[in-house]
Amino acid sequence: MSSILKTNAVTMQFGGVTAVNNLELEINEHEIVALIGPNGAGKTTAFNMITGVYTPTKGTVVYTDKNGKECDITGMKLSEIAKIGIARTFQNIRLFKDLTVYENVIIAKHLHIKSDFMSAALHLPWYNAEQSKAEIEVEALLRKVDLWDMREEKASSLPYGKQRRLEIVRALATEPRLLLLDEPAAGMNPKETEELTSFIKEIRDEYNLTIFMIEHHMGLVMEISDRIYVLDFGETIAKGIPSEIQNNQRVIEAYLGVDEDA
Amino acid sequence: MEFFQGLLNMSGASFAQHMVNGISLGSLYALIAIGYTMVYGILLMINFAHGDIVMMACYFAYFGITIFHVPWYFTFIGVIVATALLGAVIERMAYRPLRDAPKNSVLISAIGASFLLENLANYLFSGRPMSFPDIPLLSQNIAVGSIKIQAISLVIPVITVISLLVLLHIVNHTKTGMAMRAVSKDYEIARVMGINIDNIISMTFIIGSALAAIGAIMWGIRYPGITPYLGVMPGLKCFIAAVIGGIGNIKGAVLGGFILGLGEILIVAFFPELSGYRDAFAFIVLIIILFYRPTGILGERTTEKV
Amino acid sequence: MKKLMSVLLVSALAVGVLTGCGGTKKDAEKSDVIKIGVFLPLTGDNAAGGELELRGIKLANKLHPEVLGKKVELVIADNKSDKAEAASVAARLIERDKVKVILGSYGSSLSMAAGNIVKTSKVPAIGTSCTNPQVTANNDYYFRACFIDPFQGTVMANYAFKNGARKVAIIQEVSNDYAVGLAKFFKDAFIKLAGPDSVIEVANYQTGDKDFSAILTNIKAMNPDAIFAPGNFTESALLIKQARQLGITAPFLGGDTWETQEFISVGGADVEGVAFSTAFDREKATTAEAKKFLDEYVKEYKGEPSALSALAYDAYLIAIDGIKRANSTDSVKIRDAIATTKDMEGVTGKTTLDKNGDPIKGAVIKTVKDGKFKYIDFVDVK
Amino acid sequence: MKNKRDLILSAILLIVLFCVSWFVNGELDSYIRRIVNLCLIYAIIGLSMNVTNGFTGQFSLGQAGFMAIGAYTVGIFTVPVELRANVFYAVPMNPLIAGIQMPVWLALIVGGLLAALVAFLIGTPVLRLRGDYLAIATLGFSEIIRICITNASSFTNGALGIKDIPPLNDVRYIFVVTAITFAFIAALINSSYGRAFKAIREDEIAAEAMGINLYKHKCLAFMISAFFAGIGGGLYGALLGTVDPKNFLFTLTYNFLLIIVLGGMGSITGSMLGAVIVTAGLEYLRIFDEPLEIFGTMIPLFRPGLRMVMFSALLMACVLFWRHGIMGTREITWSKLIAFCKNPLGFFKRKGASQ
Repeated sequence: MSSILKTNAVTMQFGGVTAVNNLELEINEHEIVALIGPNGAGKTTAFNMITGVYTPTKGTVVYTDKNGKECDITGMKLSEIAKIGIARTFQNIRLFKDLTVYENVIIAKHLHIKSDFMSAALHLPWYNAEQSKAEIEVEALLRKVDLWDMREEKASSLPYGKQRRLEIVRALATEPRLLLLDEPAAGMNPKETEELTSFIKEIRDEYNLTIFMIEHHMGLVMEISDRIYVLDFGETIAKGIPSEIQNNQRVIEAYLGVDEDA
Repeated sequence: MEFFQGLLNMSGASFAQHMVNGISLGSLYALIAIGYTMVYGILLMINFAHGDIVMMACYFAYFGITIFHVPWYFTFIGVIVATALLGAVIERMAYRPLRDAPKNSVLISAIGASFLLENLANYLFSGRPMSFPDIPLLSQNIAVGSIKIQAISLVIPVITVISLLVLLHIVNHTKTGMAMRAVSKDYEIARVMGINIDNIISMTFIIGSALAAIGAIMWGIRYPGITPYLGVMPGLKCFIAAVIGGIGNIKGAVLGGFILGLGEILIVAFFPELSGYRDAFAFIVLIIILFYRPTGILGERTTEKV
Repeated sequence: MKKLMSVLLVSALAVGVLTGCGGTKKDAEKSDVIKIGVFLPLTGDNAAGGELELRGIKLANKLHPEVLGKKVELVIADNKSDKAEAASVAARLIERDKVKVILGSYGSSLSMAAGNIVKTSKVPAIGTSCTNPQVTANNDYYFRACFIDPFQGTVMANYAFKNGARKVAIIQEVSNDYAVGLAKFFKDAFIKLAGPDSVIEVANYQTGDKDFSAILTNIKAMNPDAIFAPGNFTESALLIKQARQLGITAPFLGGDTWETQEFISVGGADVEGVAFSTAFDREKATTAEAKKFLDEYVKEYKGEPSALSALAYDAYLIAIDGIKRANSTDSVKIRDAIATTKDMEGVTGKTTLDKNGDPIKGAVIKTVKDGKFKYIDFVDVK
Repeated sequence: MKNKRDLILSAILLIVLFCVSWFVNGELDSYIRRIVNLCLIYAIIGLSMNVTNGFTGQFSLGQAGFMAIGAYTVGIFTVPVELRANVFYAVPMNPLIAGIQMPVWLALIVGGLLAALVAFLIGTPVLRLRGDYLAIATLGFSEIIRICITNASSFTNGALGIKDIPPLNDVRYIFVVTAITFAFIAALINSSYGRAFKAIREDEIAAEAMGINLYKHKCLAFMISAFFAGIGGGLYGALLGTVDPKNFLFTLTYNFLLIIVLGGMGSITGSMLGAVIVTAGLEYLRIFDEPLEIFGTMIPLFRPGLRMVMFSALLMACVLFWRHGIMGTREITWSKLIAFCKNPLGFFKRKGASQ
């Protein structure tokens, strides 16, 4: 299995505070990797460094594109990251609230539209071709994840679980190879979580994705992830397959410790 | 080189005079900018109407002294009170209903308020300029060697510093001030903590407008022509001053005011050819500052949470 | 619900426009009245001038209410000191109110905005105090009652030279067409008199500026014999005030806009002794019409009439005179009659229009003394 | 299928409207013509402003400046060469441009392009700003543009302004330009780029995560907006027949702000409605400026100035009580119209419910 994403000793400091210290990740193609840890461990910061929201204070992020070429994407713009095939969702859902489900998803196809705004505005043939292609794909996608019936609904009017799902679908629509999910199960009831679990597996195989996710819901994590990284106070305190993590002393301490405080 | 003629043949005397002019103008800008920055600091919105509140205050003073013959010191107190009330009313009418509305709506409402005040003044007092009552004590001239200065120009910086200190005291050492700072940080939390947001914000507007009134009086004595559009340019420039210094930061407003005032004077002093472009100067500085330090000279940088 | 409201609002307004705003005056074609349109800035920057002129026109209408046995009805419209407005208002006066002649406006640019409209719809217009030569230039339908800037500029240049000024500075309100035009003509004329480098500085300020200390300090260092500062009376008054504060003693010269009470009330003691050219003064009130005007004006409005009122009064007289001689209510005929106006006795002397439609008349030079405008001199056209 | 129907209907409407404009041009008096022309021109500028403020959610107040650029381009290049000496009597026209004369349509396009170019240059520093900072900065730029025009006498004739612009008040001409603008912007908004703009309005970070390059798209929207503002300004100048810097004070922008707020930020058809209501409305309100007599007694309230008070009060009321304007972000579509015709009351009930 060949690696798709590598981080070499990336560190993020805000003023004096070190949010993430010497993080060494390696994610291989077609894996589902989870990043866990107590609150404030720096998980989301790690995500933000990978997706170019923050530029790491030091260290590099290396991505292997579909032609197997390694490229340094440290501090690359978020939009560029999306273009090379890394999509992400957000901890606090960031949908285009006032737009319809359909619009939300088809917007994601914009980065595959090659024609310039003039030909788009004048609806010239080559643009129309691209456009209808996009429409077909979106329809297929929405039918697949059974959101098609509510395509005309405003995103904000969807039930919570569906909103989470829509955000993932929107990310999928950018046709990524690596998908980063930031707490996809947050705030879901057991049933929704069930669905989510299978949904993630499903899309991984369907679209042949690599998935890297932050998640608190241990049930979910243990069930689907191939490997797990554990962060605490910005340090990587453990990594390995679920069974190893489950009975890793430091991890337990980290969590129990937090539990006591809480 | 002809262009630098201004630089070359400037005598010490005129340079000193220019500096004096600059400082007196700067302190005037600073005085009005404080009001701006304070409202922004709490509400995080531009009170576009601030300049027009200044204008209204000038009219109040005019009616007090010229029409009703109230002695000026009483009038000024009255003006400050009246203007403070006006500010509160504007807040109540134009801003409170939009407390939870998107920022742009508030901005539009602010523009609307300023536009309304101007047209109202135009309608009520007609476009004909009125002369701000002359107060000999303050408008007399004082000569220091070859340097001429108006008494008021000496008073203004003092007033500015006083208001600065008073304001700093209010904000940092009083209960209201603490509440204000709480509100400016996050008013949901403040609300939860049992602070009455509406009162605090009204308070902010009252203080801000009172400052505007003081500024207006100083402005009127220095430049005694009152028209409905009097407030527009000072309004814009003082806002710019506030932004330059770091909006929301009271000391910054003063700093910005002086930078702007001195800058405007000196640009004309050194490059007389550019006198026609003088008003553009403020905006150019604004844009440069926003480009290199979006939060102004003394404003602290902020990063967005994702 | 809102949508319903909106639809209602839309239709209401639309209907309003087609009926209300247009048809407010149904009696557009009553045969026993002749309508004269008046478009003046009654709000905005130029409101002061506009009001003074309106007084003159109303007075004239009071004293000369009839022509050809018909009643003269004034249709007064405000152009907000704004060009787009001026154009709409002019069109409205012509099309809606069917006026035969238009009087106005104070401010050359406002008049110019209406220029095309009066030209194309063939209704003569008589400018009251728009002194810019461009107003009547290649427009057969625009005339005026006031002298023009080239003449005014020359007059002031001569005056300055006569009083011993050899190097002058010019401070112009660079965003004001009137000021820029006048400054140019003054400069040309003065250079002709006193040599190429007699104008030592041309400084600029924008309309609405309040602080002039910087340019004034520069000029003080050059210490000119006189300062020519054409511009709005408010700005000019503040300018002079600050000049005196900075200890500039050189006399200030200006143009006809200064002759408003506001100029004195804002400028106070500091504007004493300035000199400016204008069209009219009691001292030169030679004609019988002028006497009548003065008495009536004082009765009606208390206080001294300004040249603006006098010019507006004359504009009305020119119109009436034209209609009388045309002996018709046909705008084109009236226009032809006005074009041949000769020795029309008005308040500001006898008016004769040249081929451009500009009057050939002299200028009065006034100063401010003890808070009043005071006659100094009269300069006739040579 | 549905699409085809809409196209045909739109085509028909267009033809009908064109005939109307033909009628207005031929039959109605020049006052009505002027109002109609102003409506059309304001519609163009309202639309242009809606592209940035309404669809991309970037609150810009620079419209007056871009209009000025367009208006001056038309002014400078369409004045007949032989008249120029007479127009530029204070400072002779700069030899670089003294000889160049263009037909109006060309001047309009050049003006639009110039405005777009300026927008591009301004965009670099300004578009990084958000909310009120952006507003004040763009406002600043429009003032800077005006001040430069005032001072660059040899090109713009400074404060004296440009006179003798061949007047353009043919309603058909202006209607066609408006129609093109409307069609172009409508098509753009309904294209992938339009959706990208909306995405930026809704959530910049999410939009970026969707691979949308913020700066590129904001700048694009800003330039398109400027381009049409330039065109609109050009027509405005040609309609007046004379331009000077005072025409383009930043307060001019407020008119268009009212138009888009009233019509609905982010609604094309809304802008059209807004333009008509505001322009026609302003004319209508004129009766408030005229003295009013009821039973022979003067109502002192009615005197010059009241109209503008009403105007600004309207803007306020609109923001306070009617934040989404007439259309909000919705559009009048053929299907809605048809639904409406089928069952007017039910239509509004449904709408009422959905709000």
